[in-house]
Amino acid sequence: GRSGSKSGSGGKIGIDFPRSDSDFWNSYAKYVNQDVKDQKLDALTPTNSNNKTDVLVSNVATLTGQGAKAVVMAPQDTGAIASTLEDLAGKKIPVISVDTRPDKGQVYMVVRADNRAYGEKACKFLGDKLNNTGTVVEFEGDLTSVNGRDRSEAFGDCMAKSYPGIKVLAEATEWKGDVAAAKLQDALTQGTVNGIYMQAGGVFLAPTVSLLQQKNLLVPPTDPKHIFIVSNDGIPAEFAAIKAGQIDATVSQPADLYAKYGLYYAQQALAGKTFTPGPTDHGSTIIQLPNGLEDQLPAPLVTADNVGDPALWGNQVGK
Amino acid sequence: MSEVTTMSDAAELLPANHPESPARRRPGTRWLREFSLLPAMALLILIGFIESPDFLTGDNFLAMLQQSTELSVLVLAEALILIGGRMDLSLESTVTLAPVIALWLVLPTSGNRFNGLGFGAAWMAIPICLLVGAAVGAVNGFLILKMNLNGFVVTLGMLTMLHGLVIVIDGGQTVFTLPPSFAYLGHHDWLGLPASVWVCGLLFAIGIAALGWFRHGRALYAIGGNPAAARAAGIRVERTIWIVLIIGSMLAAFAGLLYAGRLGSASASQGTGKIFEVFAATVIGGVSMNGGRGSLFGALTGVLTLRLIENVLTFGHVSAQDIEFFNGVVILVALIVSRYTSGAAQD
Amino acid sequence: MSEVTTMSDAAELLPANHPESPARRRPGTRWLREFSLLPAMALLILIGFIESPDFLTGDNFLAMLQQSTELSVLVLAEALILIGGRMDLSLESTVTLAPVIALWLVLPTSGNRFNGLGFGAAWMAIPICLLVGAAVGAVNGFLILKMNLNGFVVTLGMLTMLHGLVIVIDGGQTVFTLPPSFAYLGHHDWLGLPASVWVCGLLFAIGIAALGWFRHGRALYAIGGNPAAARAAGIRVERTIWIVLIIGSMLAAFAGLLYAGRLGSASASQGTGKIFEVFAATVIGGVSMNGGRGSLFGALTGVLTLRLIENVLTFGHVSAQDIEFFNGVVILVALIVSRYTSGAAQD
Amino acid sequence: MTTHDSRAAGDPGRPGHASGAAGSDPAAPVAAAIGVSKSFGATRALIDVGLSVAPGEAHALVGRNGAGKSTLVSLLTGLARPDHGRILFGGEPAPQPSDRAGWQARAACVYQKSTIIPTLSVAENLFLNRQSEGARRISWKALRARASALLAEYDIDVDPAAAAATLAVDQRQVLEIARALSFGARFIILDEPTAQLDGANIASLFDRLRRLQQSGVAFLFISHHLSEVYEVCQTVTVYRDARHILTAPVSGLDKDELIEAMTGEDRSARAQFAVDRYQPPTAPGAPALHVSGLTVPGAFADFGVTVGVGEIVGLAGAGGSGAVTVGETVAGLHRPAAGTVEVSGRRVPTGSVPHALRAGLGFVPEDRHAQGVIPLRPIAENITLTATDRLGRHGFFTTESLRRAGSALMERLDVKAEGPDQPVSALSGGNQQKVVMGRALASEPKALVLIRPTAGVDVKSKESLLGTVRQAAEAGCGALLVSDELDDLRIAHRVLVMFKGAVVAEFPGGWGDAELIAAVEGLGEPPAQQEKRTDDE
Ligand SMILES: Nc1ncnc2c1ncn2[C@@H]1O[C@H](COP(=O)(O)OP(=O)(O)OP(=O)(O)O)[C@@H](O)[C@H]1O
Ligand SMILES: Nc1ncnc2c1ncn2[C@@H]1O[C@H](COP(=O)(O)OP(=O)(O)OP(=O)(O)O)[C@@H](O)[C@H]1O
Ligand SMILES: [Mg+2]
Ligand SMILES: [Mg+2]
Repeated sequence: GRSGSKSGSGGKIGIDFPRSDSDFWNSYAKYVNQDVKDQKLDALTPTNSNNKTDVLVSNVATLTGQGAKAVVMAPQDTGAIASTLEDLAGKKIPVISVDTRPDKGQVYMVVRADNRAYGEKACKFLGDKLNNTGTVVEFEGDLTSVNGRDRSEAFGDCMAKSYPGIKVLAEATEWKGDVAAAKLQDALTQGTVNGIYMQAGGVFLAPTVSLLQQKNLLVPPTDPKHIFIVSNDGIPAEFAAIKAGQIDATVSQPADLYAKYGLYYAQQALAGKTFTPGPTDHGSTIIQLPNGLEDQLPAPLVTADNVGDPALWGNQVGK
Repeated sequence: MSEVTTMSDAAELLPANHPESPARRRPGTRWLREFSLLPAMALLILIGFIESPDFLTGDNFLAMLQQSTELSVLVLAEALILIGGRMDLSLESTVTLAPVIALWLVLPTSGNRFNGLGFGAAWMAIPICLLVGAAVGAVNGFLILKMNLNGFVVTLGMLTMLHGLVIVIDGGQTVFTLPPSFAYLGHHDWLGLPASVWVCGLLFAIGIAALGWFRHGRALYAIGGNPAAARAAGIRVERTIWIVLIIGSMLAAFAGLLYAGRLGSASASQGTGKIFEVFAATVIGGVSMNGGRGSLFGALTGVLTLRLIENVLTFGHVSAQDIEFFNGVVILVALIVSRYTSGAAQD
Repeated sequence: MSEVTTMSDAAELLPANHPESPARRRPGTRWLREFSLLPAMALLILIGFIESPDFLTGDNFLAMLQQSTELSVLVLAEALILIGGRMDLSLESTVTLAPVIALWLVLPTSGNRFNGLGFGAAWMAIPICLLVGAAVGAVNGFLILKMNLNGFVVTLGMLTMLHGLVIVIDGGQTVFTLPPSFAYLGHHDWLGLPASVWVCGLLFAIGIAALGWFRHGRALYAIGGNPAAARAAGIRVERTIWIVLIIGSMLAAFAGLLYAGRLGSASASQGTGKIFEVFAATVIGGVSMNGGRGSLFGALTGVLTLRLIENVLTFGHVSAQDIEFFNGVVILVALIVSRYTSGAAQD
Repeated sequence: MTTHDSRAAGDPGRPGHASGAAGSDPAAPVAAAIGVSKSFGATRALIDVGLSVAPGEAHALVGRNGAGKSTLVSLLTGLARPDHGRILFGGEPAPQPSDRAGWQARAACVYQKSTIIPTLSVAENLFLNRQSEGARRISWKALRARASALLAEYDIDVDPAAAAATLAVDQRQVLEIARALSFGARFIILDEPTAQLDGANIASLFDRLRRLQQSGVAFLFISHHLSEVYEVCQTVTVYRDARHILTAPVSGLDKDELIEAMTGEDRSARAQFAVDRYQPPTAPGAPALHVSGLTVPGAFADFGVTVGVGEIVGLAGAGGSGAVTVGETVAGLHRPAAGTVEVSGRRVPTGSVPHALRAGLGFVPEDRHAQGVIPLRPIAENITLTATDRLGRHGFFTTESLRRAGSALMERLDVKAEGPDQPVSALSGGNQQKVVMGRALASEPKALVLIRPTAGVDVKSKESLLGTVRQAAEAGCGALLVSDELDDLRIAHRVLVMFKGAVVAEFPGGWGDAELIAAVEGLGEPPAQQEKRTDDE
């Protein structure tokens, strides 16, 4: 519920953004700043850790140094942050971890859509569309990023288990568009590709589409040459592509909800409220973790059918 | 009188034994230095051929060429700068900055998610892009040559600053809406070859010709080899370096343009990490980090080798987990092979 | 006749001008080169002080120091190598490889998310870690000195290969079960200062002493300045370089250990991108990329400057979007300031 | 320093028309420096000096190391700008610093410091920045042809396609000269062109200079070999300690006056090296240096010599004779295919400088720039480089002890510098050479290997350098002195002569120049009319 429209009782909120060079995280940052302004929250100016753990660590130090009593972060390296979390726990400063689930160290609440779910959703969609035959290229993110790894593992397991007929070419891309394009081109020269799962639309969408365009492989689903593409993120560009029939689906990673509930739980923490596992008032479930709780937000699969849905964050931005 | 004979005799007698060995061998080794990667490349191609029937196909090689265009243009730039005895790390950021600024200026003020200033017509995008490149090069030149700052750190600082500037401008988002002029090179073929490949080849041809057969090109080698001597020989060292830095950055801007065209988008993350590849390719290709040695052709083979390695590994279906490791291994092996085919110690 | 007088006059005049002033002034300029960053640092501190009351606090500076330890150790390593006239890019990967391998060997074969080989006792983790570092350095040395490969590309290849190796070993996941010995340095204070800070300070003290007053240390400057001359003067150039490469990699391994300790985990992503910072700090600190010049103290000020810049920017509430840009700008400014306080052109 | 000495007597070699032209010549001087001053930081390299070279005149500029000669050269060629004063060419003010072409048209120059670019081919070095007309395409074939023509003209037998890096020191020097002279400039500067040359090369160089001079070309000639000055120049200008001392016609000035002007000292103060025979030490003991059967394929074969305690043995050899390689091999720079080296009875593992050093062998390498100094490091550090273990216990030493030891050695070799902390790169050529010598003596060696120890060193310093060698010898140190400079060899008790990798002759002390020179150049008997003429530099 919108309990804390006035700032929670105990002190400032410290916020750290994980990076500023991706569409998803920029949208997230926009939402956060928006909400902070709208709700007149008592938050410090957000810091940016540029995807570097030790920058995050020092940022947290700075934020607490400036009197932050609760911290909202999105540690991209879920292990490396462990000792920092312990320190914060020692200082009785609750931590809300957005998008990633720290492997170790106390967290007040993890706010994320289950990345394994992304992988599975994509797998099921492709599996059914291709009815268990053909070749699928998977643009893995970076194996050193836990989200990338979760998605890869989930996708891989699901394919192996449910769709043994499909051959998966998992390509490491270090989240780089040109690498992905190169790998895809290689894959195409090695035979027909029937499906593509890209783990980050922001990075892979344009290169993929423009390559397929060039190879005249952007054809309607009715055409046998059609390549089924599932993306991930739910940025406006992906929706546009879906509407244009260039790709078939994307998993909408709810940037807006991340921001909203990240801040929400921060306020609750400051207000001293505690939560228990179970369904929430906003259509998600809280589950128990060894080192805290996790509110698993819904991550809808967007296809041509529901791409118009105004509830989707991707349809909000740029408006 | 007889002294004269004395001298001439002496003259005949002495130097006789000096030149022999080195003199004859040299051109040979020079040749080798330039082509020292070819055996390694042959080896890779052989491996690829064994791996998969799809490897040794026109398509595949076309694909490789196309995917190498941007990197080769960057390598061309860095090679020129290294031969001149300098280095420029900021190329990596110029790659993304130039197109983004161009788009920012040119794109209409509304309608897209990323709104520009609607300044100037769409066709101006490319000229602006190149101008931005030139500007960056000029600034580097000023800081290094006029203010006598350390070139490495200057360009390193620029690397950070310019990359940051991109994010300031586009808020880190990816720009998907490109003017047709950008898309063109990435999407059209001339005589069956992608336009970008032609252009890139042309640029190298020009570069090789300039450095091989023209005074001002040769001057670069002299400057890289010994600036003081070059100055004494009447070469305008500073000016030449400055020009080369500008050309280099313009090439980087052009590479950025090719990227944007091929990937159908421009974003801050596009160039990141490239500069390492650039140096790897250039130096593997036999261009000396100490200036004055190496050839553009060699640098080109450097690019193609790296690309071949990746390609061979992909065709070898090396698991995503192991690919980086093998990439490193193969680079080292290629290095060793070229070392022993060129016979000369590397510098 | 008149000439004679001329001469004698001259004879009177001349000795006067030579010895005096210079002898005094020389150390002065040397002094400046070594401390040329201090004004820039003072400036930054002033800015920070104006920005926020929380800046000029013991806590904040302690935090800065602690967060600088790993980088400083790496910079110490690179500075030694650069002074010797070489460079090593692979340090970045050694930072992650060494601890991960150590953990891999030592951790029990079951029970954790990341299972090791259960080889050897937990206390062996640190020695193994350092040994791995030494091994990497030895390999680099072999490839560069014995096989005469280009140091830049060799270490670049190693950079890729070793980072790949880490992923091969731990599948890219983060290892966060550390033996207590690892955690110790990161978590204990001695006399109110974090242990890691003490150790790091000690290492620098040793390094500065060695390069200042120990002949083998001095030899490093000679080697970096002119290897041929050093050899002709009876210095064992190759051996010294090799040793320095090994020491450098061991320091990198130690830095990795500090990271693991401080972050309570080890992962492949831990070091990535570090090497640029390392070079930036070292060269800003006045160590020449051409070898033979610079001081470890200067390098240390380089690290602290970079850290100060970041810190000042965070306290300045620079928006997440603009921070990188300003980071670059400030680096350049610091560079310019130090250039003009040292008065000497940088190399 | 060889043949031409003996030739000079028979051949005045001075065209009448230009002689004594200095000053009194109505025609505007081809080049003139008026009231020029130049400082480097605290060092005042030139103080209000003047110089004027008349058309067709060969003008000598002499002075001790560090007098400012090369600095003046850099001003006359536009590489540096004077702090005060003016440079004129043919009465016209000098071109703008940026106008390199303008400078080149007015003055061609052989710089003291090598301006050969090792990474480029010989041909390209010769025609650097003029490989082709304007922006026209370079024809490498034509360029190589032009190069071989030029090379042939100078009897340099090297492949124009070879990389300059493969040339020997002396070949590079000839290359520089050939390039400078090939510009067809009316004014040519030669800054110590002969320092790296052997007799034959020097002789042919002078021949060429005279011919050019007949055709009206003017020269500024810098050398530390005063006899050369008398041989080719009409007018001489002397600088001392950055000041102009005198300008006078060579004819009216004898060598003693000249040296007085350079040193500012009374001639009688100068030590004379008496020819003396070697007296072996009364107490029997191992020789200082014993070499036998030393062989480096392609360089020399089966070289042997025994240098007694306190003995100085000269080893003379022309370019390519292998002499220098012998020296380098003994010092441990090359690993010989066969042969042994013993220092005062102790067998030294060959091919290792450190071992040789520890065994007590001091070494002065041939090429000062390549192997001698570490340019950017302080003098003190350079000069004590071989003896850092003596500066303190357990390899530790304070900066103070370093500077003290450094200053002491600088004192001993009379190095002219601001102080022990000055980087060697700031020293004049000759002073750098002294630093190298100091480095060899720092370790208080039992035996010395000296290769061209006085190259580019001024008269007085040369004496002091050779003096130090003598002292070292008297203190019981044996020396193998590789050189083809008669002045150096004169301090030797005996001289071995190498030719094409083998010892062809041995001369006891008191040899005559002519016979030695003849042997050095591989000729049996010296030509009849060459009468002896001791060179009293
Ligand atoms: N780049 C420099 N920086 C500092 N001092 C310099 C520099 N070049 C020359 N000097 C100083 O200027 C003085 C004159 O040097 P210069 O080279 O002109 O002497 P020189 O007459 O050519 O001596 P030599 O006969 O040994 O060549 C010397 O004291 C030298 O130390
Ligand atoms: N280390 C070596 N191994 C094989 N050949 C060598 C070596 N050093 C020199 N040479 C060759 O031996 C011959 C003698 O060269 P060296 O340099 O000894 O003559 P030099 O006495 O030094 O003449 P210069 O006066 O030109 O220095 C030359 O042909 C040279 O190329
Ligand atoms: Mg000089
Ligand atoms: Mg020689």
